Amino acid sequence: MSYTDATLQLLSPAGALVESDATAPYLPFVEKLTDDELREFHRVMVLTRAFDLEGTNLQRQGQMGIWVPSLGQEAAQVGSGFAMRPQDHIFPSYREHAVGIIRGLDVINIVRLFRGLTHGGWVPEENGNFHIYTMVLGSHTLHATGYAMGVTLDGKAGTGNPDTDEAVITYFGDGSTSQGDVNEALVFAASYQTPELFFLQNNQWAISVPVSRQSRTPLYLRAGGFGIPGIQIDGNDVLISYAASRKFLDETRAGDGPRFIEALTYRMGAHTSSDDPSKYRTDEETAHWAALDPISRFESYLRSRGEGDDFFRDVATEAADFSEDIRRRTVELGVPPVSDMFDNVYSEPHPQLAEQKLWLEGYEAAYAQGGVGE
Amino acid sequence: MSYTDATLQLLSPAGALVESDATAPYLPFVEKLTDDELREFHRVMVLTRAFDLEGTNLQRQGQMGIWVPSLGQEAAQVGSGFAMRPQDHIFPSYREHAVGIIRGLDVINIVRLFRGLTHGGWVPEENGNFHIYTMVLGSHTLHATGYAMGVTLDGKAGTGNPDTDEAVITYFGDGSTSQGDVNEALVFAASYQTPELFFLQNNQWAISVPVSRQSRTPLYLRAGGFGIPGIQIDGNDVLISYAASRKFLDETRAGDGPRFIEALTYRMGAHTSSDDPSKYRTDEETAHWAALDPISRFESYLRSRGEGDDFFRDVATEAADFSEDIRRRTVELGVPPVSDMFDNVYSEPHPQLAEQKLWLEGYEAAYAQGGVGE
Amino acid sequence: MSALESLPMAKALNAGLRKAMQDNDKVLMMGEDIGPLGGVFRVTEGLQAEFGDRRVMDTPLAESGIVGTAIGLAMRGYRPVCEIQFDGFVFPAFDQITTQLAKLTNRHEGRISMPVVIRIPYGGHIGAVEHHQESPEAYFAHTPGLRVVSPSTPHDAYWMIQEAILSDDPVIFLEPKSRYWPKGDVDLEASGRPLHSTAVAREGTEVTLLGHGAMVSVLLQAADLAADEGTSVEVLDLRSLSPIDYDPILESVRKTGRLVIAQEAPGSVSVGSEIAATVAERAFYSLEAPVLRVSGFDAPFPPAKLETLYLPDADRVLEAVDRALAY
Amino acid sequence: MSALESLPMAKALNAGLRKAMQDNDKVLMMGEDIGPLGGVFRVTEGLQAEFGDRRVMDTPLAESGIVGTAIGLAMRGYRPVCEIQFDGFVFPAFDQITTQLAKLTNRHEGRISMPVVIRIPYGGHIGAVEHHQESPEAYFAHTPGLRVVSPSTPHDAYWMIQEAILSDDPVIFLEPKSRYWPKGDVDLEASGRPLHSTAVAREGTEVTLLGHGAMVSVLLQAADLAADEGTSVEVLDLRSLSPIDYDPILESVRKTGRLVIAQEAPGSVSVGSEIAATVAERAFYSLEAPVLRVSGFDAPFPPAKLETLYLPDADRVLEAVDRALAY
Ligand SMILES: Cc1ncc(C[n+]2csc(CCOP(=O)(O)OP(=O)(O)O)c2C)c(N)n1
Ligand SMILES: Cc1ncc(C[n+]2csc(CCOP(=O)(O)OP(=O)(O)O)c2C)c(N)n1
Ligand SMILES: [Mg+2]
Ligand SMILES: [Mg+2]
Repeated sequence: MSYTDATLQLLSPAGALVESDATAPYLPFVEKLTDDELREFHRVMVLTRAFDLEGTNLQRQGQMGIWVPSLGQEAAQVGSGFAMRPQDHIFPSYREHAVGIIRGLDVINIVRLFRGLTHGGWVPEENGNFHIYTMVLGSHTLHATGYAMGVTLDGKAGTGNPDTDEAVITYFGDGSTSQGDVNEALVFAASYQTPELFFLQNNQWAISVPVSRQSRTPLYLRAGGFGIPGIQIDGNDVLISYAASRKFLDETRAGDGPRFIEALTYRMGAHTSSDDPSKYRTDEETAHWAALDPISRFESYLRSRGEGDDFFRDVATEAADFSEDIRRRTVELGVPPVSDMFDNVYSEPHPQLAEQKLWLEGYEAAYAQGGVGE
Repeated sequence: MSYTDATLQLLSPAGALVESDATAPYLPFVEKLTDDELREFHRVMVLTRAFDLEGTNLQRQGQMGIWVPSLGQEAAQVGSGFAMRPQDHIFPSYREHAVGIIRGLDVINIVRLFRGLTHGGWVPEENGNFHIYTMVLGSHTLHATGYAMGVTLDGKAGTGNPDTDEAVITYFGDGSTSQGDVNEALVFAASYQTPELFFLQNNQWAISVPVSRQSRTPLYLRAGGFGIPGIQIDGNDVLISYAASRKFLDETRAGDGPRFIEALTYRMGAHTSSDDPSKYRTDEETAHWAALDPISRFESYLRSRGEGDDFFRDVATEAADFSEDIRRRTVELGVPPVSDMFDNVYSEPHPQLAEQKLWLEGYEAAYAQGGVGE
Repeated sequence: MSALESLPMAKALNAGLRKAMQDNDKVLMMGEDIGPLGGVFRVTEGLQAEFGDRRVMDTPLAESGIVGTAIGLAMRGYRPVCEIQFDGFVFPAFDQITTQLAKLTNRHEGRISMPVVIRIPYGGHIGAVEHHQESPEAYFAHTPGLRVVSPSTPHDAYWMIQEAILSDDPVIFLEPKSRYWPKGDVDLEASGRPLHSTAVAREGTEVTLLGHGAMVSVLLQAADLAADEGTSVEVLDLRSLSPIDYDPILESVRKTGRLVIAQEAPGSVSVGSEIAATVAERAFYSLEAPVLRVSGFDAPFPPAKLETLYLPDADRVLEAVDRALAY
Repeated sequence: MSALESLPMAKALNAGLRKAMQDNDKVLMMGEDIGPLGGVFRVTEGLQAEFGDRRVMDTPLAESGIVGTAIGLAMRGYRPVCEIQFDGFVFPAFDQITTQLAKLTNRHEGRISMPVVIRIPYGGHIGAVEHHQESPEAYFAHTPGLRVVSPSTPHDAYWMIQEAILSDDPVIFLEPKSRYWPKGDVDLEASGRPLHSTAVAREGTEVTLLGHGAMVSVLLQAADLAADEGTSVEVLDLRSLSPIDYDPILESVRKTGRLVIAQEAPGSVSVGSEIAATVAERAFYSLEAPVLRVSGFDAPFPPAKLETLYLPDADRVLEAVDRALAY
């Protein structure tokens, strides 16, 4: 699947601004962006890619059990990530590393997750309201909707003040749109008119299954059937991702009801480090999308605006340091205490589990062998 | 919710034929109907209502544990029921008594179900391919879709011969549209382009919950978002129910892919005999819909075509006999054998259950007391 | 001095829910037909009128959606109480309950809590159609991260629902629907015992009977009949299915040497299996007879006209008591 | 004479599936990524190439949809084999499995059959993320209408998958994913035993060890270690979790007087609980020690780095053996 007529784009693959009737409602959001903000877009996309490549290497070297790359999807994530306001809450799937970086998440926590030290890794409160990753596809979209229902109950949306009104954004993939939960989330969101943006990253594949198996009609149309306005954007264009997300987030936080964005992008890497894309997709296809790479496209745009080599060199250097830092801290990560297995299950005391914990401690003490490290 | 501009109607509430650009594609199907066929429409609607009233009485008199009325929805069911061809398969919810009658189901089996003698009551093969009722809302729509996938695999659809090509129709309610399963059924149907008609009876209520809680946009639009053509019809107009179903069934059996119909109707009675509508809806609303009664509307139409009193009297008499017969056979129904509890669970021998059956038989033999009848 | 009021369990639950909503405005009710209708069993009757439709929500018809959005509301600081209309309709929500609700605290390394209560009317004896008479407790009692309780009396119902709502952990609250209507004394002043405790419903010396929910009244009936025949039977009300409070059970078994467990659910891989296995292990030297289980058969709950044959009754319990005594 | 071939379990399953598809063209494969990719564990590798994408279907990404449409296909006369990608992802299909697949034959008064197989790679030992290492067998073994089996060797895998597909009842087919790769001899001529039978994996006299799936190799390892210390241990491979073939278990226990059950699943309300309860009842006078269970803890399966502490290993099994012998 490639772009349709309906696909909104602010930056051509060559990096030129697209001014048309279709883009008119979105250009103003971009015009408001300062040079520094535009530089930030580039900077985070590059940092994210560096983190991603480092993650892939670390996994290859056995430092992580699995790695889930975001390679190729940086524009969709960075644009929407910068469109959020501080008070907004994000319910990601498991690939939104760039959004985590934007929200101030220390990404070593993502490493902790994929290294097998934790099933989560962080709490949203301390990390820019960036919630933890969810592995059961689509189930988090209902959590996002419920959270947004709570925002409404608290009267924290629709007051007309964009600096305090809260919005919720949830990310999910093309394959996940087939899950009952995602569709039920659309039902509840429409029914309760939640302040919520559904952000679909259509990266063309659900592991080895093409999006055409999930739907024969563009997925942004799905939302309309539930009474939710939806649009389709070029997900490799960071500017439209920003502008469309900013527009929809501010509409939904203002009380206009939920919104839906389908960002057409491409998973340039494997689904995860365990995957072998050569079994199901062609080099031609990958090459086609490589030519649409979000970072080089935006770099051309910045250069066309007069941005010079120094900036790009500095960002590259920072990215190298960033990777280096991650690598160093990764190999230093210890193993979690045995108590994690028991103490985190319930918020209140649980005699049965306490007993089992006690038994294991006694057993471990008695038998030197067995246990961690083995 | 009442009719929208999009609502297709062939018979005005007064019973006059509506000829317009909108109805043009549907009128030909009606013009092909013989007088006898039109009389059949009336006859089955009246028989169904009689059966329904008898069911309500029998339940009140303790002859059934519960009754699920179809009162008010006769036109939606009879029109679509007569639109089917002999080879078609029907996956009903639990309210489609009229369709059962049309397909040759001995409705005493519906009584057996609600009397608590069985969880099913019949097999489709021997009852015009009318499958059993499903109580878990929406789950049967996936069975219908899977069945329709099988029709395609068998090459029994899309050959171009409407007399042998098979289609599948599934019935469900407005509340059920919120279930994940119904939406997943739309995903699979669109993906595999099944020969299948989704027939939604929007009777305005899910027990005490109005359809506005399920959706703020007309439900027929839901289908379009999945790439499935959908229309909204006046469900109290038996002619449009017939014409639209006939048109869509023949399109889908011809291989054009799934179709969707939303029939706007009204549940004139209680949700079930256990329900108390006075707690949640007004007499005004019920009166409004009573004025749109499907049977009297169609009777006016027939009379306008010259149908005389004799016919209507004969049908009334037949309906009375029909009820009388049901009543007689209901009170004569015995209780199922204990063995039903064990022998029907598996198709192949199951030692564990056989053992438990043996134990119960021995126990029952030993202890006179306990068991059925008590 | 304590204020006793005679109430049926449905009204006791209604009073408990009202109290919980008055005490904490973060408490919400969600479900199908719980608003103007007051629930198909009228357990939430009048609550929407009193607290408004923002705190007592008739939701769209989707159980996964109900539990999934309740989770999101809990993340926002609310304490949702979800009503599942009937036992058999909890399964569309099973993924949200087992992979999300039960595990989110653990997934967050214990740093968030999930105060969500899921109320489920369960069990037979009401002659209803399929999916309306089941006992699904085993599925939840096997799932780490959940707490599972079931009251057998109006008094316990009034207090346990409030304690469940106060719990910072998810609680599956099983309401024995056949017990909704019989009245019982409710002490509005004091609960008398903690949420997760087994209670002695009747003291005895020769055999211990254990059950929960609607089975407790059956066991008490059996105890009466046994007494007529000169057998002294102790009856325990399990109350908490997860975690299980074993001390009173073991104490009783050490005294009587015999245990019969009764439950409506299919016996295989059931809560009864767990208790039988654990008691057989921990009271190995005290048992004079094997722990016997009287359960629903390993078949789907039958059509209404056969339910009396499926459900354990006093006679079937006594047959097991006789077998236990015969060892 | 019999044709022996040395195969890893994944390839044995692949061969069994191919054979079943060749033998009966009503047999279909459905699932996520089972086509060109051959499944994430390559169990269906090459099947789509050989049988086409109408018989080996990559479905939309929805487990309830997969099982629900498989039910419809079975009603049409097909014999679908569904692959659930990982144990933790079966729950979205739980409603279709428990309220529909398991009950439709009964609902039709025994007049239709439901020949659907649901393959689930399950269990730990592979260091994966959450939802990828669970053992959900208790949920299915408690559900009337289902059959539940799990092979522990490539030979059993090859035959049991074919027997499951031949069964006219729904079968939950649990594949111990950590055993996909080790090779074992497969006799392509004869199965040697029926689907629902417990097998003696190693004969012994003093203690009986019982387990299924990946646990069997752990038990055999424990038996070796015990032998070194002069203890003769019998190892039973459960193979069928529902129904359970008790005769070989009771026979063994009557001989050894001691039973230790090992399983990866949380112990509470588990298959191990059921067997412990039943054996304690039926072999009451033969048991010289209580039936002991070595299980996963009643906590969610932990992060990979802690899995060796969660999963029963030979040492933990032997600790229980020592306790059993100490009685
Ligand atoms: C309920 C569920 N089923 C199956 C899986 C296994 N799985 C993990 S990712 C994936 C594909 C997801 O595709 P998509 O939604 O498009 O997201 P993407 O990975 O492409 O970003 C699958 C099948 C899962 N995690 N959850
Ligand atoms: C999964 C599930 N949840 C809840 C119920 C209880 N219930 C039975 S009918 C009903 C309302 C159904 O409304 P609708 O789909 O509009 O069909 P109608 O009864 O109006 O024909 C409910 C909530 C059920 N049967 N199944
Ligand atoms: Mg994708
Ligand atoms: Mg309705």
